[in-house]
Amino acid sequence: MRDPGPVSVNALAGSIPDGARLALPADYGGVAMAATFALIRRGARRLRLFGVPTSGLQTDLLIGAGAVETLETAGMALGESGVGPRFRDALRAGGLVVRDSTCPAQHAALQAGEKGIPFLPLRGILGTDLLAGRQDWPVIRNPLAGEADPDPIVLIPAVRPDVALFHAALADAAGNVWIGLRRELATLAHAARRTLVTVEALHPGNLLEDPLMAPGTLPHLYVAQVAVAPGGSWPLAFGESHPADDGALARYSEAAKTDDGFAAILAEWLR
Amino acid sequence: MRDPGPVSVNALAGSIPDGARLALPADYGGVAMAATFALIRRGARRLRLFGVPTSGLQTDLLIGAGAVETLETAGMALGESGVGPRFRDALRAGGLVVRDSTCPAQHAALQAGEKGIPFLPLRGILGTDLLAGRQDWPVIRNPLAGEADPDPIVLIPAVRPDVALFHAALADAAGNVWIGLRRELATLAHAARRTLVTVEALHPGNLLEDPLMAPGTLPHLYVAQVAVAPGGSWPLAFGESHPADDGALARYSEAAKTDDGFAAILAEWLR
Amino acid sequence: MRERDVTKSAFLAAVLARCIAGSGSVAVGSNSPIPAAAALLAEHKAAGRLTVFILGSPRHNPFTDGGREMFDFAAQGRLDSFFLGGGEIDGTGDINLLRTGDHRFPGCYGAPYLMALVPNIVLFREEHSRRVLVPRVDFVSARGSGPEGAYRTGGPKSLVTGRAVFRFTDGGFTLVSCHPGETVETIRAETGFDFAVAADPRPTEGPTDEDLQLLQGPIASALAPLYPRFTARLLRGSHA
Amino acid sequence: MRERDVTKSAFLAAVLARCIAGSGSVAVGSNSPIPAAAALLAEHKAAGRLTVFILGSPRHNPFTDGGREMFDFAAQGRLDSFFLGGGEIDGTGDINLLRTGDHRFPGCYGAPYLMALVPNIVLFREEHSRRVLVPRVDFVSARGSGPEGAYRTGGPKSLVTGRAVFRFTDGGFTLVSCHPGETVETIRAETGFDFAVAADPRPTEGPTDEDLQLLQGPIASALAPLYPRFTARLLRGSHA
Repeated sequence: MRDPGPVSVNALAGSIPDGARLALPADYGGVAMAATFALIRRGARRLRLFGVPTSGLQTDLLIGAGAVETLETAGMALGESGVGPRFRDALRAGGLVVRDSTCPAQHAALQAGEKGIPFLPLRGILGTDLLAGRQDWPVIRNPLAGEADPDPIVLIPAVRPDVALFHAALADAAGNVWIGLRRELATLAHAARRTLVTVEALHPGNLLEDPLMAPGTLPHLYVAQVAVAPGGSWPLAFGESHPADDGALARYSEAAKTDDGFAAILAEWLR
Repeated sequence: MRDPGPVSVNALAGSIPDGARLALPADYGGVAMAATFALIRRGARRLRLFGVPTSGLQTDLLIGAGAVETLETAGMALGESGVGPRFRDALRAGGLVVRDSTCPAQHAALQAGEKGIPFLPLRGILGTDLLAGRQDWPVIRNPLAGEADPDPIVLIPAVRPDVALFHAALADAAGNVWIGLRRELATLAHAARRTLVTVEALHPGNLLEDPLMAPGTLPHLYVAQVAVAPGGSWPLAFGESHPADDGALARYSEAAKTDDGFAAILAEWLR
Repeated sequence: MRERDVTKSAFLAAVLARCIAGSGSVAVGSNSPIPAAAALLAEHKAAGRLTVFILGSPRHNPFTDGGREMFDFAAQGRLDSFFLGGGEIDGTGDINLLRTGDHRFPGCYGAPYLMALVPNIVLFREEHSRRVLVPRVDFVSARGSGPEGAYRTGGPKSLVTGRAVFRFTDGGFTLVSCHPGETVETIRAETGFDFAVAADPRPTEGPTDEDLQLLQGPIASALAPLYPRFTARLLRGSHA
Repeated sequence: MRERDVTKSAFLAAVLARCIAGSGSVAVGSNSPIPAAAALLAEHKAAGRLTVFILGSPRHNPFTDGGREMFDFAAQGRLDSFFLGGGEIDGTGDINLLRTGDHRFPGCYGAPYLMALVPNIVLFREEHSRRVLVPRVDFVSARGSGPEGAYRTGGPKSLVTGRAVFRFTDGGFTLVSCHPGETVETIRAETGFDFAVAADPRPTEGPTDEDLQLLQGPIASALAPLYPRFTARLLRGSHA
């Protein structure tokens, strides 16, 4: 059930409980950074992150802030700067549980969640050490294969995140959200139990009633809370209107190499 | 590979070979009736129809014209008039092979085709006579279930139609097609080997480059041929701009009850 | 009933609307004009707390992910109610949407799936006769319960016909109300399967004046594009 | 080479572009600036017959079905070419994108899947050393061939490094050309796995004048929003 009307970014972030399985888009896919700062401010703990399909700055920040217990993702990098420094540090220190995955498996897990089915089969991956590390990905013989054909195939279990959190362009008063081409966010919201969205702006009409907007709209049915946060993806890019703040990202990559540097830039960004 | 530029409706229909597995939308989903008349005119034979997910007037016409060898569909009715008269007649006469299905299985088969996986599991259906009639739908024990839980689940084999044929609002010169909310047509086109589309009109710009049009656009990558056919869904509805011709549909339902009546109305419509 | 123009369709729509009261979401399949009217009536009465999806109606379609979304929505556990009919319905809640002998019905549509997944399935068939309500269906399109061991979150909760309303519990039907002019005896005479009778079977309540105004006004208008003959002939007709 | 400002990146982009010549479609993953430049160069030269998808670039994205579409497209058999790198690459074509000892790479991304499904996989790693080109990878992120019995439509066809170009056939690499300044001997010294040598190993051809103009002009501009440091530092740099 949706709360009526938009809420504050703090209220939205505050509704994410400690221990939640939290699904987050890739750095190019509409990241709710303003809400992430709010989540860190409130001292979130033991989050189990799920990358859709990969992870970046947002996850590195959450790890550095001590908010993350597990991370399941297909990749973890800060753009051209490579592996996130806080992620790398947490791996060295131990305590962070990482479940390495691959992009199509992350998508397939959410599609299975969306369809209410226990798993989705997926080609490829066979014979890799990635698969060897995933005891939760069974390999079965394709029941449709010919008798002489072993045809092993990987099954990806469904994932239904407790919370999905992302940033989008527009929401209307009914709670419909315009995601445009970012359809993985629709799959994600379908699969998730609760979907929280920050948006650049409110749309005056009903998005579903506009034939040009409706095809890029996630219906209110799946949206638990909306908060308005203009520029809410900073310092990450959002669409063509909000390019990445390359200076801020470069500063982060450098600063976060040390505990003190990370603490300083985090304090600055949380102000 | 796409042919350059739009072709004639006759050329488009002429590219569907006899014996093709041909996937067609439901009566409300953008039916290429003008192309269907052209297909009947050229004397198509042995088509294997696949309903996305159900079938109606178009399929009844093709059956009546002797163009159909098999029909796999979740339902076959002419709106408020019930079971199609030519379909019913063909069942009585024998010779038409019907593979009865259910809507979510039709969608799942195409999703599996789209994903290049051999099958998709699906909940429900268990214990029905529908399932008993589908030797091609294996039931397996869910490999992810607990040891004590039998948890049987149906597997729907992938379908990759030879040809998909439908009617849409707009296409551009690059072959991109605006399908709006009819996203099952995108899944269908992804799964199909060749996709043929009739459209109401040509769009002057590039649909993928317009941020408002792109989310409802099927990319040219999947589109083999486009033909312009204004009103090309007649007598079926298309969007709000083209309501169904209820008079014509009622006349068909009545006329097609007899061989002679069908022959007469078909001759009239093919003119 | 008072002296009003209550068509049978309006009466049944009002009864069906009560069967989905309290739902947060309801979907209506194709060729289902009376359930569609019922869903819109329930929507009016729920004051925005009910989401209605009517297949084929662009104005009652909250979905944007194509034909599969409603089925996925159901499997996610988000669809509370759905209406199902049946060429035949038997006392175990099994329904036949495909064929009897050499008579062909339109087909199973979403029934084999939705019956297993939607918690509040409302069975509806206007014809109440031994031809329709049979001891055992010829063909099981969808099961009222089971099979044993199968994952299942849905099933029938009620059966509404042109004569009566039944509740479905523990794999069988209980008569809870008879429409005006019917009695337990007339119902039994026209029903091919055994059923229990509620301790206090009452006359089925028809539409209120407000229901009727809604059905004959905005709801009939909303459904006219999708069901022209139904709305013209039945909902606004002047003979009950 | 004539007196031109050919950066190493431009040289490699031109070499990679030739590895995908004839493709109808190519996709480039994240953090892959030189392959992205190569794909755009190939697109220019293919005169509209090549579809280029660059992950993260809104202008080079022909897809409208979200993040999964490129992977589905590949499994449909529609994606001809893809570039893959590797923290380690061994002589069987296996690659490691995850970790060696306690050193962590960014991750496997789509590699475990795409390597098995895309017919023309171009392996690319600028660093050509025994640290990267190893006898056996520490962790198999994606396999160059097999495993036996598995469904497979894809695999590596070539390997391009900062020193040489190899062809991949029958489960192993063959040196086909050495970049300027390299010889079979220098390559062997820097390569940790065994490889065959083509009958006629030649110097690798660099970019044509037209290639260079395209790379330093429209292609650098197109990639600047996605790879600002790469385009600033490398593609337009004045030292080879």
